[in-house]
Amino acid sequence: MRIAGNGLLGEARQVAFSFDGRRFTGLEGDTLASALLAGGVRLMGRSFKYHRPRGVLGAGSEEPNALVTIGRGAAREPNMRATVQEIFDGLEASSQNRWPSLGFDLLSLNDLAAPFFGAGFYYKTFMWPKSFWEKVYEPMIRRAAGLGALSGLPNPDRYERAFAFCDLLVIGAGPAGLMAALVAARSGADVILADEDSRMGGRLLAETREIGGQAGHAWAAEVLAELGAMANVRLMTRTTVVGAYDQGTYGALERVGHHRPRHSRALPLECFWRIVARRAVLAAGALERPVAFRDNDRPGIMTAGAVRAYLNRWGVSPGRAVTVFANNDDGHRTARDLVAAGVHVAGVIDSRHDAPLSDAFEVHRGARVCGASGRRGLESITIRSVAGESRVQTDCLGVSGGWNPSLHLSCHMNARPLWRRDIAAFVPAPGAVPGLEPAGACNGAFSTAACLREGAAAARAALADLGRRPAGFDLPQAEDAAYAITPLWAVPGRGRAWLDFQNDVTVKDVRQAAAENFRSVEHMKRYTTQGMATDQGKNSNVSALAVLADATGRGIAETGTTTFRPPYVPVAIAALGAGGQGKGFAPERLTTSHSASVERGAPMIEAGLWYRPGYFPAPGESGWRQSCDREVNMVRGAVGVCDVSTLGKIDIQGPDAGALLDFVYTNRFSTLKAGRVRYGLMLREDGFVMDDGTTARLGETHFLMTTTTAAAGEVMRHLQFVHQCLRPDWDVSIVSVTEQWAQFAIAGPKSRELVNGLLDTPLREGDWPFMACGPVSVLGVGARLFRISFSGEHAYELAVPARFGDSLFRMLLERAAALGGGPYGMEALNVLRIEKGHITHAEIHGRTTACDIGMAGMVSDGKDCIGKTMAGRPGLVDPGRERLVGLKPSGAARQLIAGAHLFAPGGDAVRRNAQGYITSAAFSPTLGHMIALAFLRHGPERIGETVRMVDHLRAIEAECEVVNPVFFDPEGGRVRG
Amino acid sequence: MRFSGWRVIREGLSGNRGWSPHWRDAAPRDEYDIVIIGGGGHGLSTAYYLARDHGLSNVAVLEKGYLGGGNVGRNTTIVRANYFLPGNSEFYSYSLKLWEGLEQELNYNVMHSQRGLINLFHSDGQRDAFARRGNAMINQGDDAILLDREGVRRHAPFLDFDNVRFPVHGGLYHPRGGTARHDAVAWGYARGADRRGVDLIQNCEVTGIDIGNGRVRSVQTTRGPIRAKKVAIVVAGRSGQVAAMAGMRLPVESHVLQAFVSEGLKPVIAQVIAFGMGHFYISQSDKGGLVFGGDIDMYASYAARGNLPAVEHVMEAGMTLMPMIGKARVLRSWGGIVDMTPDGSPIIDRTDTQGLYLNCGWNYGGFKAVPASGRCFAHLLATDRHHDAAAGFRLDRFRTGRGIIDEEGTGAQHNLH
Amino acid sequence: MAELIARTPCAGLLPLAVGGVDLTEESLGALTTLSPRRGQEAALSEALEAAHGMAFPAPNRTTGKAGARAIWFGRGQALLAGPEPDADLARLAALSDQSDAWAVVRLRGAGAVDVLARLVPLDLRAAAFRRGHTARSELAQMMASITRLGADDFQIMVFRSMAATLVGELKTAMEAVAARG
Amino acid sequence: MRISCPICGERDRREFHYRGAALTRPAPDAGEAAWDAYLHLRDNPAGATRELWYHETGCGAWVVVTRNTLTHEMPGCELAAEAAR
Repeated sequence: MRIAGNGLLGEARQVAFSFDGRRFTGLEGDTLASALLAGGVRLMGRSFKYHRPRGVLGAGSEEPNALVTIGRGAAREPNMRATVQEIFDGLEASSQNRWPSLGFDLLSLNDLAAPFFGAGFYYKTFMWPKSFWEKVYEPMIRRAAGLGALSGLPNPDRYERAFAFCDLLVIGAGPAGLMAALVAARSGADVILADEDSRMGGRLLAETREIGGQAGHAWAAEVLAELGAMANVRLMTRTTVVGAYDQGTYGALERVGHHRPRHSRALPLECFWRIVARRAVLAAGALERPVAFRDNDRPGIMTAGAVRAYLNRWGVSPGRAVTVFANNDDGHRTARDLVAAGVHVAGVIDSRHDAPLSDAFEVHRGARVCGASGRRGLESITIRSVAGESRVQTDCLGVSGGWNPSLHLSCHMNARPLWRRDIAAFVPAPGAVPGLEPAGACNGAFSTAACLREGAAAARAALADLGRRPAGFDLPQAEDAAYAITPLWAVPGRGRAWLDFQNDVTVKDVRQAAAENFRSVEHMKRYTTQGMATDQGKNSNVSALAVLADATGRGIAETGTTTFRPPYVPVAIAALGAGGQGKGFAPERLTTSHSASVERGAPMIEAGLWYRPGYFPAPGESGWRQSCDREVNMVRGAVGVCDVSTLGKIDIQGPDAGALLDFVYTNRFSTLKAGRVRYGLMLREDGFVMDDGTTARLGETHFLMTTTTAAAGEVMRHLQFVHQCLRPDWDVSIVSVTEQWAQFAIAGPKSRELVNGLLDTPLREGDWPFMACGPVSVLGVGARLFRISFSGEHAYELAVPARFGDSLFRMLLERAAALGGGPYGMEALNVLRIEKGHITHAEIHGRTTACDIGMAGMVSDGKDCIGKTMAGRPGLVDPGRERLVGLKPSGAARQLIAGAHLFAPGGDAVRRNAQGYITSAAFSPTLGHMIALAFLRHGPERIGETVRMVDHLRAIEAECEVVNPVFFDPEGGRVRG
Repeated sequence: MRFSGWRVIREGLSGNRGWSPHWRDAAPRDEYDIVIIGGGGHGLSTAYYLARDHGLSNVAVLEKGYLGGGNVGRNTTIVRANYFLPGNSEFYSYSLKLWEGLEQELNYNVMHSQRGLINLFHSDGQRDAFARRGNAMINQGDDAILLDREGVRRHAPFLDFDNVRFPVHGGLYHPRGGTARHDAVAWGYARGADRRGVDLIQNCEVTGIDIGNGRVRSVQTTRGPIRAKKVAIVVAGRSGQVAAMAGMRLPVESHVLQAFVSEGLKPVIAQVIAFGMGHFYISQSDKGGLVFGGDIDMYASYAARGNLPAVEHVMEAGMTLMPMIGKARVLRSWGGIVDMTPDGSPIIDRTDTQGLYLNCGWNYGGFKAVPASGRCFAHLLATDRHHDAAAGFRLDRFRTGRGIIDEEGTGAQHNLH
Repeated sequence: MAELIARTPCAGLLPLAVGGVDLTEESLGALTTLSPRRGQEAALSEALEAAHGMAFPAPNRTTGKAGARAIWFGRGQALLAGPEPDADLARLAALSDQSDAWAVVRLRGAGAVDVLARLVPLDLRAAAFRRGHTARSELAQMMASITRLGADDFQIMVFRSMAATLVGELKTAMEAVAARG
Repeated sequence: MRISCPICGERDRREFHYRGAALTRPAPDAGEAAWDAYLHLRDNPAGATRELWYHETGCGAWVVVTRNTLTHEMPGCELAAEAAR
């Protein structure tokens, strides 16, 4: 219920929203949880395993119970914390993991079967009969498990990522964080202050304590106003720092759009920040922990600090007759604040015999809560003390088992926290994350004054590291009470007492795990699933550890903790992977002929990052094969044009350019004459083939290397490695010029005619022999012409500055048409090269040697080169290796297919008999049958033999004759003619 | 104690007070026939099969931390037999057959779920490579089905087929592929080994290996020296350090591989799906979390934690492939230390030191190997002969170039995977 | 007679204005990478000064002015933007014509830094990356050259083939920044 | 993770390509053992290591990074071309 005059929302606007279809009104500034509590709703969720009715436990992102689904359709968000979700007009929230309704959930039957569902029960059963696991048990378990549901539809929202840099990152804007940011900012440092909440101030917003004579929240507002006006400060609200990474990099999630209706699709829902900070202050505060007792999961039982937060910040009392159960002084403040607000406090139960007494409410010293009743909402609790058991009617119980510092980020680089007996809690280990200094409650300093003090000190230390003089400041006065606690983890007794609320792990489960020798804290966690729920054990790990320590007769420090790993709070995949959806996964590279190809209806297919045309359908053609066959015939019979700009082009210049090429290619280039081109083979240092291509000598000290499209980047890196790391003494420069040139293959008997139509000085018969190159002028534009051929035809490659690529391509096609030619795509290119036995990365797939592809002769004897030594290993020169051959069908079955394996005729198609496989296959319109390139054991020695091709997957079998891999024009007359 | 549904009910009715330890905490003795260094999946299964197949139970497993605390407890739980090169093919095929009876064998529910695995391809070239792989799987006697685009759509309609950077052309479906509950595998083998008399010794770190006259004599540990006739090194990411105690350098570099799990969600992904263009693989656990991962971080590391560029790349791959997972939230990430070999395939072999044996180099795929790795290694330890199924995993293959098993074709040298 | 028609990398894609930020295509004239020969670094710088009026830039810096600028372009490399390179330079450096290899855009206006911060892993704070500073880095996975021309004024270069991706990524970021208001 | 490129200053790891241990390439006739050691065998230290990275989307320099594989601290980074001399 809303308490008039309480809280910080003031005269806020009314906001209408719904929960499970029921309409509610809250105030602007409410979370869904505070608004529902104000509306009298206590039941907000169901637990994971037993489907127990649950209410809100806390008031922050660590909430394990009040998880809801927000929105509908593709935009719906499962597992949103009601304690974080701000309400806005039109917000639709619904409960989850229940059927048919939150109030009546059939799977709560599980709760009755709880004795059989103890820790690890599933490891011991569901094994018979064998086939039932996939068919019966697993589907049943899977349906029952899980919390919310994804929509199953593509994410419709925008997410983004960004980078930020600062001198000091302050994580958390409570008293310690505000003080640290203030000191650093006044000293001139670039400060980012990031806070998870929608409003900065931390616990100052939830408490009634004063700072410097004014209300804590007012002091916070004053500091924030000052910081907000400074150019060197960036305030990031709704931003959770979720991970600490190397060299001062932090990941942070900003909730940009969750708190408002989505008016603009351009507005990202979330932004994932990579913040690089030279120093950081961790001021993440602390989380209150519950105490385990029988049925301590009833809706209405929450942390005492959460009760204060709802009361003091949102002006809501979660109950009408509130009780408090504590083992420390802090819990008593809840009772005091409630009384001050006029709420009835039905008693404070304190397990300590020396607990402070009060005039305003009854204190049960040395007493414990040992039971709670009220299935869908708390009705009463049972108290046990030396005087015996008694019942207290109450609809809300605030529990304080002490506070756990939020030290999670300090563990992200593997540091283990330290146990402090005086506060019965873990604190960050010093130096846990380089450059990160903990301050305030996350460091175990729980009084307001100590927080301010530590925040200022941490800032001063950071400033000193940054070489900045701290500006003067006064620490304001604040409460500095000692924190008095006597640990109480679990109240002994019958029944189930919850530790991990969401995963339904009870004290009994932990004890049973210990009895089964899952005594290591990691074993216990994995066996019971303790701490593996959406809160990652924030509410329960320390208590569970204490129970385990007790069960195994060890101390807590000796028992150790599990590891906290990023992210601190769960982060949407869409945020971490922002930009990846759709086409954003990788840049798209378009050739200059892209538009013209698309206009002609060519399907564009991915080739690395590039797009290349598959084929160019002509009117009346019904499929790719028809177009492909026509294009092949066109090249063989007239002329074809193909954009080959995607091949890597590397400009290599300098006195040692020849030496570099000799070293990276197996064959020699220093002897190549200017104006000539040579084919080169490149090995990796392990002796296997890396890439191939042609290199032209443009001048005495100037070469132009061509790489395959796929390996362009790798080759560039390799050349730089060879130069910088192996031969830095060489005077050579290596520059990529791939993008400078639009380059077109012009292939076929009429290629010279087509080229000559464009050249300002036409080529004459006898000029430009095969493998010649040089500068030419195309319609007044400086260009380069290479007499090279991948198709096996008389062919050229013509390169012009890329700005003219589109224009030249269109012109070439227009003129080719007049000669009976036209464009050809990747399909025809592939057929043409298979006919000629030319290899691509289908053959040089990383496991083949020069010998395997019949190029052993290309490894020059007279010089060293990369890969030469290792290529000589016995296993790489074994003639029994699978080596390149051609195949053609020799039996009744005429189909060959890539990916099929080869066997001796009559042999079973099993692994032990496998002799090779097909890498490339195509129908050759030139030859009128299918042809294939394959790797076959002892291949070249077996020309003329018959082998059996089997493709189990597509049920294709054929007898094939082993032939020379050059199917067409093996003498090369056409290419030279 | 034999586990069964009746047992669960009987114990439930009597307050679950009758459960006993799954294994003893053994104290180290002075001497064993065989000392296994490393209490992970491979070490525990080796111990189990030494006792089961060869009757050798004077065996100790030394674990510096807790059993199953290494990669077997932090992986993406995928079990498959879809390799295509000789050496790997027969081994993983054998391993999958062992998986298929593991629950009954161990009397422990490791939740081996043969839900099917789909490797997607995105170009004709990839299709051909996967066809070669699928045919090799069938040659080996395993199962494979080549799916076209519509075939993939029937299994996984939620993939982005229309507006995606690398469209799905089809997939190689491996119906017997799936997942298992990783921790349970370690625990099941531990319990089985323990019941057959093997000593499982936790919190016992090996600090030295004593060798005399070319023969292993004993190991030094934080709990004192232990003599052994044979010593087996099965320490995954720590292989380099432990081998160095025996004066060896290995063809192994240790890297960090991250993996991720989302919050629990109602069932949405039925199979295991792997994305060829983006080093991304995903399945949904029985608890409802999406379990997924990608490539290694690409730098040598023992930190067991990764950095953001690798994280972001995995998430981008997920978003382009199946944008319906965008609103699932990553709950937890972790990093395992993986022992990368030059060719990406493992080593199960003798060493030049008599009595010293090596099982390492599982790269990023050791989990599915656990049953066969242990069984083949046990065979080698007990008989000094290589098991047929693991005869290809020789240590000297890099030096000689014979039998290199480079599934990815990225090179038999480091950091090209 | 037929004539080849030139087309710029961002033809049909730009200009673009979203919120207070403008994105336009730049035409810088000739682009030539200069890689000094061994030991000729100083001589090249002098020759560059003599021929084109600017020194060879130090790493991460530019020299010259609009119309004739030398942009540091990576290890041992500068990009001469504007004039055709003086023939004399070829004695001292390897020259590669890159006039058509790069898509060059200019991002201007309040919020330009915020737009770039969504795409580029560089520290763009005014004190760290001043006017005249340049960097080789990446923009949404694309190799990029980024130069600060003014407080809210940047020149961005990526490979020509990626012009559409560049514009798409910048547009998305510009919209997101504008939507935040 | 950030790497201090000697030319560009501190940059995000995503601009770099990793190669691995910085080793000296043996002479062609150094023998099988030397080549095996160069290409395959690794110290693989849990601690300080010298390794090669390439500032691929940055300045294009190959650098030798001194890094701790346990903590990822990087006390040093120099140009490979200078380290090799």
